[in-house]
Amino acid sequence: MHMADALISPVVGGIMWAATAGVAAYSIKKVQNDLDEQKIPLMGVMGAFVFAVQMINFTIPGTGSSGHLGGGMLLAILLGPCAGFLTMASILVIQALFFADGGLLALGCNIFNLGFYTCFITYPLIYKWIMRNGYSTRRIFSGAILSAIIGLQFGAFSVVLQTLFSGKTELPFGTFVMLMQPIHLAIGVAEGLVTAAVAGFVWKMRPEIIDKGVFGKASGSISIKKVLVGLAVVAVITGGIFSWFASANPDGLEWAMFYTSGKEELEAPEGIHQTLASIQERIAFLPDYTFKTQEQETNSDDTEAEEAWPAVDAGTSAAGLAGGIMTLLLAGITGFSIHLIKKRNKASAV
Amino acid sequence: MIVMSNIIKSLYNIRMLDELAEKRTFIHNIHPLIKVLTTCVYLTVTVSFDKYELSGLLPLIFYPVVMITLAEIPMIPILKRMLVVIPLIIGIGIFNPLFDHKPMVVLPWIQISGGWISFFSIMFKGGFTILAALILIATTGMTRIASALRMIRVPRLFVLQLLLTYRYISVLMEEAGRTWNAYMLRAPGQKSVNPKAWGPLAGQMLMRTYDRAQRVYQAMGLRGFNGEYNPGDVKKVTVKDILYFTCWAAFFAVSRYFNLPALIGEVVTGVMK
Amino acid sequence: MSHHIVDFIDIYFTYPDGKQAVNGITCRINHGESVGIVGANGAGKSSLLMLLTGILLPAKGEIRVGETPVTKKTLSVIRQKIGFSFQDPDDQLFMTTVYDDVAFGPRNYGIDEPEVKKRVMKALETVGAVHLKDRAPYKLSGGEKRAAAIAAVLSLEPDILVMDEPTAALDPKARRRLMNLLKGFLHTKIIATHDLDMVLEICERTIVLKEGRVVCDGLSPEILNDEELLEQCGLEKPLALQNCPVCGSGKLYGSLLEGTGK
Amino acid sequence: MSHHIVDFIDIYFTYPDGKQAVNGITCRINHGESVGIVGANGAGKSSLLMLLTGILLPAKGEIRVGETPVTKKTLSVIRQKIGFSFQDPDDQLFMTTVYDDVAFGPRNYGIDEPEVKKRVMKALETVGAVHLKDRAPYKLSGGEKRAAAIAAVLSLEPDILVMDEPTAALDPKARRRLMNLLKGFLHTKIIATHDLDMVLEICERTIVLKEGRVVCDGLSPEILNDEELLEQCGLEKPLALQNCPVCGSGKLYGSLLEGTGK
Ligand SMILES: Nc1ncnc2c1ncn2[C@@H]1O[C@H](COP(=O)(O)OP(=O)(O)OP(=O)(O)O)[C@@H](O)[C@H]1O
Ligand SMILES: Nc1ncnc2c1ncn2[C@@H]1O[C@H](COP(=O)(O)OP(=O)(O)OP(=O)(O)O)[C@@H](O)[C@H]1O
Ligand SMILES: [Mg+2]
Ligand SMILES: [Mg+2]
Repeated sequence: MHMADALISPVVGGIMWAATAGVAAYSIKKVQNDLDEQKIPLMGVMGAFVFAVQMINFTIPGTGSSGHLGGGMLLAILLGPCAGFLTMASILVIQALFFADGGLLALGCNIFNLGFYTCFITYPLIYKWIMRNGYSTRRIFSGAILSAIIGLQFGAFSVVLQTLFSGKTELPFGTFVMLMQPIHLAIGVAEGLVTAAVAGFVWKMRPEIIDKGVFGKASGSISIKKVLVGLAVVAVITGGIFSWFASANPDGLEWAMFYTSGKEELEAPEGIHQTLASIQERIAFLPDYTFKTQEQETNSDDTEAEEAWPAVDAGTSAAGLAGGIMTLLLAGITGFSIHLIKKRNKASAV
Repeated sequence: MIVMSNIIKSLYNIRMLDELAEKRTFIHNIHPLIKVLTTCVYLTVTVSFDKYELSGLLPLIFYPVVMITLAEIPMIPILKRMLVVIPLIIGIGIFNPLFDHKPMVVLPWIQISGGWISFFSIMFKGGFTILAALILIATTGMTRIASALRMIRVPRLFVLQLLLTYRYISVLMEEAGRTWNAYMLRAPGQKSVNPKAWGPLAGQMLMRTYDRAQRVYQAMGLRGFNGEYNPGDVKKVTVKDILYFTCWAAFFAVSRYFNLPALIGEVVTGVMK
Repeated sequence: MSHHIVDFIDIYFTYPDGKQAVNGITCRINHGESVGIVGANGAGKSSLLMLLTGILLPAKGEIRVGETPVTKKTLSVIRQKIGFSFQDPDDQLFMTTVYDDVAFGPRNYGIDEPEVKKRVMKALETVGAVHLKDRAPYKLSGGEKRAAAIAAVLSLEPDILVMDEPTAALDPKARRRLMNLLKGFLHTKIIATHDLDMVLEICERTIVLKEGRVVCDGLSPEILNDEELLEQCGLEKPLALQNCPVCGSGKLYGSLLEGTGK
Repeated sequence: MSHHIVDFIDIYFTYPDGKQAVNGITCRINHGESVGIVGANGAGKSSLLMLLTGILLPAKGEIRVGETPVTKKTLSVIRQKIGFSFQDPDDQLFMTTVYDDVAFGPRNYGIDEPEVKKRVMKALETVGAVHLKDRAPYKLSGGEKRAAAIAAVLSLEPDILVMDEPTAALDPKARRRLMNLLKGFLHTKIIATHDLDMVLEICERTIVLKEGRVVCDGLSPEILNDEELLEQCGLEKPLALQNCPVCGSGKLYGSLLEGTGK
């Protein structure tokens, strides 16, 4: 569920970078204050572990398919939320650089989606809550599964929002949600089961690792109140920024579309029970295009709205097409000639 | 049946990029911080194009083309890597032609819906951004990127942890690969790890990893580490680096504000008329 | 029993990063032979064993185990015949108890539980590790881990035993015990190792690798006494054949051989 | 130079899980001595070295390095004197290039960059690894990793070199090179190993551990030739001594000798 650079706008990318940087800064401060320096190699090596284990496929019982470890929840369980978040961040940095998974602009989104919800929402609110009366194999199992699943649902929903606010895709909100959430429910179950199995095993063999959260009590001690307050603040700020952005940007259309189709989704009597059939229906009956023209008319006083609709005229299109082809040709020639020059230089150097 | 596990294959991908970063070309010698900045500007400019602005986007292809050739990066593995990632982008982008039927390009003989235009624009952006990230790492390497991060004041703790993660990925992926092979040798016919072995297999590896982390920490402590990592000397940004950045930035800015292909096209079609 | 002949026919293997690890190896190992594979670090020993067990597949050439070529399709047949122990026992022990780990292989072959139990106990007895059966592999000492890993291989009742550096990190006595165990194993044995003294004792035949090629293939006592050859291949004479540091007596084995007229 | 004397005074250590790894060890190692610490798997060798370097702290007793007792407070002083190389070089090479890794220690001690460079290059030269300086540790072969790990210790310019199983997994030639290197290092050396042949060659003194206690402490040639003692401690005579027909006949030579009628 990595967000790709191509699917986000600079504003959304930037906002999520800022949010991630904020959470990371908080985490670094917390980790530095609370704990001894032993955590650094531990975080590094654990990050590498998650990276490596992500590549092992585990069979999902009864489905014949296989899944792998996501890691956010496991890191939170083993390292505590702050160190877990930072570790997840470095894993994603390396993936973005070496595998082009996600991308550098979308890195903020990805770190947030995969790290924030598990480490700072479901870990303290669900996992810790289930463990409030002490650890047991069963509690660890249910806690790990539940928080992994819910964490991933948050993450998937976040992906939907970030994509839609970026305005690169025409996919209506409702459809997108209907696509993303169930898929990630399945993935979440897989991840939850593997996380639970691993955490359960560690609990059985080396309880002190889970018990102390490796760094003693401090790491788990994020108070729920703080989390909630923090969440509220984040919600208000991002909400504000988004709505500002929505009104100040031609892509505001998408915002409106999101609103309307979102409402429709809620009002639909079949509700969640609508399945693929209804998605198909929507694809057929909600031609986005007419939808948009209506919106545009209502927004006609918005001067910028026009820019979102580049003039369609044969002349410019033809010029664009011809110029485009020439540009690509030119690029090809440039590349080729650099290559030739280099080759010749090398040959003469030898 | 998996013969050589994809774990080891991924490891080669990492190592290949790492080896490319050891080359010594003009591009490799540019200051890492400058390369990081240039990449950021490029990415931002690329994704800032409106979804229907397809032709204006095209000149940006010069960046990857020039970089790949100047830095002598082999095309095949990079393109392979791209093929792995791009389906995810297609998966989302393909909905645009389904939902957006507004006719956009109207020529006497051809008409394309807006959905297809925005689809191709997403594809190009996807290609460009993926290439930019791979080019950055293949010409800079992890260590130098880390030093660039330090220069922009990313906290030491995070940078050191990033480097350690990177370093141990090699060690642990090899271990994971061997464990996977050992599993498969005694479990012929299975495609992936059976639920009963999940916990023990990953858990066992985790605890070994945990113990290793303790040893690594001790090894660091024995050599005087006290939480403050000193990266040694850092290269200074030179005039050449600034020039490099300015040139690219200027090019990106021009591409962003003028639709170069349209201009060229107009000239050409004008001449033809 | 021709079906346990191992045949390497002009094998080449290159790692995806371009490293040519095996460069045209041809050799045949007969049933019941005990073969030591030696060579410097990076000579290609482990790669060769992995090719044999089908963990890697050759770029060129064919490997046959008996009549069966090692290909993707025949892997499960081949692997039932071959027991392979890795260099690092940690990589091989992944279940929660030693018993489960040793039982893992037979269970996967769909053998029924009483028979599994019989096999496991027999394997553990062979390596003298019955007392470890309920311990977690994770908590064992290095030598005990090694024994457990070998038992896990023996419980498969392989016709061919393939081992990668089985004596590394064992204390001298544990090493001796392992060597006695191997002497007692009468099927084909293929052992890659740096422990030339072990090769001298338990393998009648030695194959010397260098840069992915067979440099020499012959009787162990002869090869391991050929100082020049060993020197070229990053090796040295087994310690037992070197000058005695106490009495300083020289190349004894050679002179003894000459003395006996061999 | 009394400040490089290492003194263990009645040391006890118990792991958190209750395992008593060191049970009252007393001994003194003088400046410039070269000491081999041997014993079966689990005898407590590694634990003892970790106590010396302050990775573990004793439950009872005192360790002194020169005048300074090893305590939490004195750790940074102690560690500047001691260079410790781990059994697994992968644990120790944590930077992304060999150069940075070797420079890691000196940089932490706040030494300025030109001096760091001098030290690093000198250390790399000593182990013959200058050509590796820009390589990534993961790309090195086992022997090269070991050399780099040792350089990382040498660049600290320690007065006392402490090594845990330095020859494991090296090929015979690389092992020989390492041994030559160690012979050339003139400060105090403390080496825990199963490689008794190495002890015989480079350590004048041997300490035999068994179950966390010193069983024997004396001159290497004497101890390593005492079959009974070694047998008790899970060891056996160094291979070089085993088959020497002058100092005692081994199996191989035994039969040969019989054949020649001697
Ligand atoms: N996974 C791998 N990817 C790329 N190259 C590899 C890989 N494994 C081994 N090699 C290279 O292939 C060559 C042969 O390696 P191999 O492991 O077979 O050597 P070996 O004889 O077993 O050495 P050692 O005695 O150190 O175990 C070496 O040069 C090594 O660097
Ligand atoms: N982390 C640990 N927790 C509990 N027990 C341990 C731990 N490390 C070692 N032990 C136990 O302490 C004893 C001494 O271990 P130590 O590692 O010192 O042995 P050693 O002499 O170095 O053995 P080897 O030759 O296998 O390296 C062993 O019985 C071992 O099982
Ligand atoms: Mg090997
Ligand atoms: Mg030890």
